[in-house]
Amino acid sequence: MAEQQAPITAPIRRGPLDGRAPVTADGVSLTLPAFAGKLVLRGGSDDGAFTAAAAKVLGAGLPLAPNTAARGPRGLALWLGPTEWMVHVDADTCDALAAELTAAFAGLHAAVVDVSDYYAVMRLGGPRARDVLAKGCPLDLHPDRFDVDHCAQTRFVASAILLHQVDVGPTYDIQVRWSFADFLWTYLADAMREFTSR
Amino acid sequence: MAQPLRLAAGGRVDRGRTLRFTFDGRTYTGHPGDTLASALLANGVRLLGRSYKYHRPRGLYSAGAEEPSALVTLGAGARAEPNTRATQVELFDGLVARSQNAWPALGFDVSAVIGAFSRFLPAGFYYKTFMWPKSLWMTYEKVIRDAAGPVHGPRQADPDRYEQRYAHCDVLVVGAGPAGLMAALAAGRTGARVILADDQPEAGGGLLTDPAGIGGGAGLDWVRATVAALADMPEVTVLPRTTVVGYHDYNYLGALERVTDHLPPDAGGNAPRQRLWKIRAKQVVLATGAIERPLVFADNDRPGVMLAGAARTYMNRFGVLPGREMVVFTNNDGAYATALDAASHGARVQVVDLRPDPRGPLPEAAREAGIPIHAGATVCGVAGSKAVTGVRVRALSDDGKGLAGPAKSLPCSVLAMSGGWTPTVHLFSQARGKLAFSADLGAFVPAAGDPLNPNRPAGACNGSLGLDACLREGREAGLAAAHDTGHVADHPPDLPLADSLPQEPPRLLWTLPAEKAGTAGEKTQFVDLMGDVTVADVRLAEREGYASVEHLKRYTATGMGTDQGKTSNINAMAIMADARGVTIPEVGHTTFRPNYVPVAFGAVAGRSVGDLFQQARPTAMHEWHVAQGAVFEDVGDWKRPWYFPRPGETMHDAVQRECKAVRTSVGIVDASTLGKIDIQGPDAADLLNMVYTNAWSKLGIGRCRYGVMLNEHGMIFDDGVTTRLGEHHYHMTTTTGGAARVMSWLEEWLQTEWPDMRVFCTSVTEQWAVAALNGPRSRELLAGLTDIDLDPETFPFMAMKEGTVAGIPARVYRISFTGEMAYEVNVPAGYGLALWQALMDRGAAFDICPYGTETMHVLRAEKGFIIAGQDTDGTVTPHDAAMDWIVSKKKADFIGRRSLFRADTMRPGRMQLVGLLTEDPAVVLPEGAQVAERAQAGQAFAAIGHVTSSYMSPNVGRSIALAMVADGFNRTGQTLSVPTLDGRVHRAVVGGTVFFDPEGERARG
Amino acid sequence: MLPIRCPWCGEREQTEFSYGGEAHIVRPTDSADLTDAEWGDYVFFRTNPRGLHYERWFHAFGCRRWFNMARDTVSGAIHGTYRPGEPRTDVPDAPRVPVAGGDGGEG
Amino acid sequence: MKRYSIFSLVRNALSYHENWPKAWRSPDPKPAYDVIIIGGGGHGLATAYYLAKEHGITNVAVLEKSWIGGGNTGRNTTIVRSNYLMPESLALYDHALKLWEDLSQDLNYNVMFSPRGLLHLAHNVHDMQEIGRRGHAINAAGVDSEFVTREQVKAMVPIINLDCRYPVMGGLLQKRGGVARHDAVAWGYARGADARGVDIIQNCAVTGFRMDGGRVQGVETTRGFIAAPRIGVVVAGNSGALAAMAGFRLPIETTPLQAMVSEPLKPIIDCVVMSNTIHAYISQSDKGELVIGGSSDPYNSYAQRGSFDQIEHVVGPIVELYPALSRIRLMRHWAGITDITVDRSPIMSKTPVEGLFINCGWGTGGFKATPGSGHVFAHCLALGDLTPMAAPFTMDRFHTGALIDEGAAAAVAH
Ligand SMILES: Cc1cc2nc3c(=O)[nH]c(=O)nc-3n(C[C@H](O)[C@H](O)[C@H](O)COP(=O)(O)OP(=O)(O)OC[C@H]3O[C@@H](n4cnc5c(N)ncnc54)[C@H](O)[C@@H]3O)c2cc1C
Ligand SMILES: NC(=O)c1ccc[n+]([C@@H]2O[C@H](COP(=O)([O-])OP(=O)(O)OC[C@H]3O[C@@H](n4cnc5c(N)ncnc54)[C@H](O)[C@@H]3O)[C@@H](O)[C@H]2O)c1
Ligand SMILES: Cc1cc2nc3c(=O)[nH]c(=O)nc-3n(C[C@H](O)[C@H](O)[C@H](O)COP(=O)(O)O)c2cc1C
Ligand SMILES: [Zn+2]
Repeated sequence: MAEQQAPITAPIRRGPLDGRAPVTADGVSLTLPAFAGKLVLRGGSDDGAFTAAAAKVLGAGLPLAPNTAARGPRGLALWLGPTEWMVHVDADTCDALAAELTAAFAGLHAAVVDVSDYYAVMRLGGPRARDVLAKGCPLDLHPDRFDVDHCAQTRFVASAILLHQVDVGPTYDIQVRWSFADFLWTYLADAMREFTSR
Repeated sequence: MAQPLRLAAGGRVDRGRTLRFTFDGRTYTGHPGDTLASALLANGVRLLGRSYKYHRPRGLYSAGAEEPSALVTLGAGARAEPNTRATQVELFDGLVARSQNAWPALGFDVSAVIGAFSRFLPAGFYYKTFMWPKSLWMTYEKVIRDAAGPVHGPRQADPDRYEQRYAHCDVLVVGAGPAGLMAALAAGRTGARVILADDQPEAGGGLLTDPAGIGGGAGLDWVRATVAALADMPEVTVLPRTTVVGYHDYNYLGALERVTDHLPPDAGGNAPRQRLWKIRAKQVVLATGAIERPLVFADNDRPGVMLAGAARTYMNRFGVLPGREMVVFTNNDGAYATALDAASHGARVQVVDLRPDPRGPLPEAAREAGIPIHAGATVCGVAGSKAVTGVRVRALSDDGKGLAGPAKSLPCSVLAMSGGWTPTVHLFSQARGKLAFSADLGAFVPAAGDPLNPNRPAGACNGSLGLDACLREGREAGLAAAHDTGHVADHPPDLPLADSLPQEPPRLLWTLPAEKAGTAGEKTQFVDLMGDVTVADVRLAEREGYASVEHLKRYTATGMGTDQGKTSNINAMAIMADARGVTIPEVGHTTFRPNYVPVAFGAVAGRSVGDLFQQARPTAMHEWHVAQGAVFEDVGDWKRPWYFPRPGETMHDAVQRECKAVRTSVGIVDASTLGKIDIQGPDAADLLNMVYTNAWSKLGIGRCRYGVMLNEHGMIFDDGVTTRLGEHHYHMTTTTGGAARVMSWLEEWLQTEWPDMRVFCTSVTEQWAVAALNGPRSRELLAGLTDIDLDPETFPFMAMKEGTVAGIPARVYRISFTGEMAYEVNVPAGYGLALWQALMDRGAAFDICPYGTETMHVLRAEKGFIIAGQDTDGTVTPHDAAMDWIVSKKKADFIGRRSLFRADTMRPGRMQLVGLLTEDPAVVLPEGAQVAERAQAGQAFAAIGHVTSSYMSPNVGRSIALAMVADGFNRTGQTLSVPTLDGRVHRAVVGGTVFFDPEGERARG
Repeated sequence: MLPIRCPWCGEREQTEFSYGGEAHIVRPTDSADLTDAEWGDYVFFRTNPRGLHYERWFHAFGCRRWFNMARDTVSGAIHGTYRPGEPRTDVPDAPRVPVAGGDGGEG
Repeated sequence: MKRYSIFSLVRNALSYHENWPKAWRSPDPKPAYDVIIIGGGGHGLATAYYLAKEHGITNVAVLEKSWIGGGNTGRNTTIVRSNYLMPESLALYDHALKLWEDLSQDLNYNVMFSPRGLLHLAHNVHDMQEIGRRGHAINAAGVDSEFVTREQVKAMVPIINLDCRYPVMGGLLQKRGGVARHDAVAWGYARGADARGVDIIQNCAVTGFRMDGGRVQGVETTRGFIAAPRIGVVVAGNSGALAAMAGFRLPIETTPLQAMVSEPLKPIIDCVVMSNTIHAYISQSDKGELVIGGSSDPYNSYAQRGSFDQIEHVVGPIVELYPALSRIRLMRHWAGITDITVDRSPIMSKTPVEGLFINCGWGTGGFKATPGSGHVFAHCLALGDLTPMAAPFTMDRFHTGALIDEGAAAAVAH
């Protein structure tokens, strides 16, 4: 039955925000960072075998402190919960890393789930980024409270977001579900309008 | 001069620029710095509106947020804004305002005749009448409704934008008068994060009215220096034009910033009209000041009667002399300052003081200035109706309850009165603070705060009226608040010296004797101008037993207007206390509730309206659906194609065509919205065994199984197919609407009830785009695009394989919601559109038909598959749904199991899911139609059930329906009646729920 | 809107959470032996106290963890939150007041 | 009782309203009554009124902890309708609606019942199915209800935005539905009951029950012990607390529900409009303010205050559905504490304590039931047993499983 036929052209992978032009305003801009592979790692913070296995593959320990992110040679790991991390990796190496992690977790109560397409990431940066975020995000983002490589799962108006501060700009990466991405982008762009001159 | 009452100098207005505005169509001028109220006053416009109930002429009463009288409609068309206090509107060029509640004209208002009937309209009169004849009530009511509202609202959509933002601070200071400024300065010096909000465009509070000195210089210089110091502190945010409107638990406060209201329409650029701040403060300092109290005497509502402090504000802040002939009527020293200032501007001033011998420094100064003082006397009448022309004054009896001596007439154009000051405790009280009655002030003052909402009242808000006390309390409160957030100042600000004159106590006479005795006199003594409530009304309420303060409020509507009784409540309570012969604290006060001042709905809604109201969730293939002209259905937040009409097709046509195509060739449906959960861990099967009714232990790897979830009541709440991907690895699907609920449900049980189960659940809903091929040719189609071996021997129904489809890594599930041979192709969402297009391209040869949810529903109904939420409704057990087969008899437990054995769940005769075939195959029963054993057209009947799903099925060649019917399983073969609202009664025969391919061969094929 | 301290993420606004009803209700494992009344009590009847209430919350927009909270249903005071399996929070006499400085998360 | 009428109003106007009698007395409690009703809300007062009027039992006291009508009766959005889905509820609420229709005349107190029509909007296919079922069920029972088209909705509510985020597809109209003046209902019943001899005792909180061998003997109150062999508890949000005093639990949780009013306007919305999908309920009072109700706060509370995010949750949808109201201002918002059952249906029941009856669980929707609830409950108290109309609503249903699940039809979206 395997009357196998190659597709005519290579399939195109798209994100929900593809083609969006950056939005800029005085002191703040909204852009699309490069597409990243995304893996959810599950395992216990207190399960030494798991954390060691993860650290070994990733080349750096998972961030165990709540609301923090840690960068390692293979990617960026963000704390999501006591048994859950999000790892952002180069899209091309994602499958391989997932396989390595799965292999390393053999025999452990741990899991690797590919969610690369589930979420989209947009980047909000500039001195006014905090003011824009404050229009929908209830977190206190004062630099004394939320700094570079802090992250938080929270909300922006109705959307559940994963917020990660990338630099002191401040620049934030905001991860959101595919189906909410367009809405969130539109909302953020609207929130920036105040800072545009006509 | 264009503005007859504008003073030549002084005040905070910029006389260098002239602004034009209209009121009731007439053009006037004013200056930057004016409010609409001050500008109208400067122009000598006194009559500003008509009262709510009696249409009495009304003018300006105050200079602030407490204004009960001068309500206008601002702007026009879509921007018309009714019920706007003229005192709170900053003047801009081109401002348009109209008076309210008057027709045809403010000066000649026909409804004013109502005033003549006022004696027939006491408080609560409508409860006593309009009952006969009963049939006329709706007519009466229409008249009442038309008469009641003061003004029409706009009918067009609001063109302006409103924003919101969250803010966090250590110390929020409300009010930028001397107390608030001092508090902000002190807190700011500690390095604490401070927000200072004030509802006025500039800081200063009472100092804008009272040119008292601070620190040896002018008070306003101190204000300027303080504001500048605050501006230099990076952690301090000063918000002018920002009213704190609500104080909610845990120091969560709402503040409305009027960002561009002071600018002409469209002059604000991209800034919003208003912004609602949602502030979480660790500590709050309430420096909201105090509100002056009116005195209650006959005709005290006439245009020209105003609060003494307001009169002074108009002079000192706005450079407007309220009138050249002024009578100041007071029970306290403070109002003498108004008299002195007016005299200094050349007005002829006299003072009427309730106290027999006022001797404080201010009265003495008035005496020195040659201002006549009528001590121990009261105003007992006001001359003039659309504007005050004079007042009648008589001596008071010693006890203050009667009049003595002859009446004197004092001509005047303005009567400035003061009954003392009421601390603005609204926010304190909203924050659950307890109030105590201060006999000295004659007002409720903050007594004990609530620990939930740490705050400190300071200054006049705290009952401390002297400027020195305001500064001192502000400083202490600011330092202490900052301290409680862990901040201490190295160099706290010094307490500046302030000019403060000692004052003698006021004479608190809550009602003043009238010349006419009893109700006749009391019915023009206004307590609440907004609601036209008089002393007579308050006494009537007492007489009739509406004597508790809350009944008083509701029976007379005192304090229920847009001003919420800021000037009137205390007087009403005091008069009730008098009527009842008890003290004011025994009467008590009503509950202070948000909003402190009314807030536009638009500001509360913020940007989440219109396109930003609620996300519309698209799937990865959405664009394609749109391009193909799909009609969409809202399912939860999702947009799902409902059907794909071809040109000229009705919905019916399209659905019939789609339905046929699926069963004859192949159809494709976007099933991406189904919930999907990745379940991993050694105990995963145990979890499934608990949350599903059937058994999961023996499911083979690569095999799929349908499951039903019950809540603990035993009722179906979701269903879906779960596939075993690996030894300890499952992929669960849920209904579209149930996705989030099921995910939380699993987590809830895992985390709270079975923490020892080793299972991880991860939502993967949108990771996967799903294109489901359904139809006899689906295998053929797919075969050309995949490397997966589709041989039914190795890839049978209810199995899953991984491979590529159209070159895309895919999981293909052989599951079917239509009863056809079907392959649900799951690919990472990024490839969803590519997959769909490839399937469509390839499918062209098979006449592939894209179909929507409606066709999906018809097809599944042909097979008798339920939709949880349509055929079941939260009262249906698996047994009721004819799904006994899915309930394991062997499992000792699963969620909801015990409930299946309760008396009522085992009762025979429950509603049960059956098929219904109408006698006339062309009749499609309306969904929801009720089923009867026998019914006659147009008559009520005992329903025994209802139609849950009903369609014209092109494949069965007739209409089909599913229904929940009492004792349905035992009625097979019975003919039941289904009356419809058009008056017809259809007959339908009860049968099984499967209408098509009862053996289920097609799906397995 | 309550400020709720997630035992993992720290203090967050209530809109990040969903409420899960009374805490510490153990699901009977011997349900088959229970009378209809006993079972009904478990499913439907709650203490609904005026005053101290032990209740469950779910950090829906955050770490997706369930936890318990002690709250006074009259005063509104939150006395503390704790993880499932931990003993009930001791309730001091005074309601909790936001503490000076550090109301951050654990990280 | 001196009757109210246009004539008495005119007559009293001539004497400057100085001779109006008290609408109800404020007697001191007697040591004992035949029946005590705890709770001076609409339901308690109506119960007392019908006990006296229909059953001749007049040695009755209504004990109210603060002021009558100050509970949910005085803080609700006053929507009156009977278009319920389940036959048991439909019967009960329509019984109430029929009493509403003559209530002003019966009480000789104008409760301003205004059957101006009540519209339920449908915004998606699921809503259409839901109103389809409800409309048919109601009609089957002989109660009025009609389906209206989108265009008819627009004609009834000109300021509505039919093409909002979830476009209006149609609606279900109950013409006999409407609103009434909440306070007047409490006061009218109080006056009517008082005139028939019932003692209405305010500022008298029940603090405990005195029991003997499983039988109730009377109540402890802040004004002393008061004896009665038969006692009805009608305290809405406080039902759990009273049940606890009597030693039993209820399948009820008490949660805040908020409502709000705008500044007054001339008529702009002439009927009551409800939308479940957009979460907005609105009507306009005779005084002109828009009365808007929302969804419950999600957690138990006895604090009579709710959180601001729930207010936002309601106002956003209002502006979405009625964009012209954006510039209209929100004047005041407040909360009541509602007694919510699992199946969203009330409880009228005997209790484990003999002689003690309870009427509660009306939750977010019992104002409309006030006359019916009082009427039926009075009958139960007079009889010492449940009447057929009350029988399905006992607490037993939470054991047998025979819930009357009004939330049902709106269950799950597919
Ligand atoms: C915001 C809101 C909106 C609503 N909207 C609607 C609507 O539109 N339509 C509708 O039909 N229903 C609505 N409801 C529900 C409706 O208000 C109630 O179901 C109904 O008013 C309950 O009346 P009641 O007499 O039982 O209770 P209540 O009016 O609450 O009366 C109970 C009384 O018992 C007293 N009491 C309590 N404890 C004691 C004690 N220990 N001793 C003595 N007395 C005590 C209380 O003080 C109170 O006065 C709404 C409710 C709220 C809160
Ligand atoms: N009889 C008298 O002599 C007398 C009486 C009262 C006040 N005063 C004088 O008035 C001043 C009182 O000082 P103070 O600082 O206590 O009060 P204040 O009146 O000077 O300042 C209060 C400020 O708070 C603002 N405000 C009120 N409620 C607000 C809210 N909800 N949101 C935002 N802003 C709000 C007001 O607009 C005002 O600007 C002193 O100068 C005092 O001497 C004198
Ligand atoms: C139908 C209805 C209409 C109301 N109209 C007004 C009003 O016009 N003005 C007002 O201030 N309050 C109005 N209220 C609210 C009351 O002032 C009060 O907030 C409510 O009865 C709750 O009582 P509480 O705030 O004293 O706790 C209204 C309440 C209801 C139930
Ligand atoms: Zn958390």
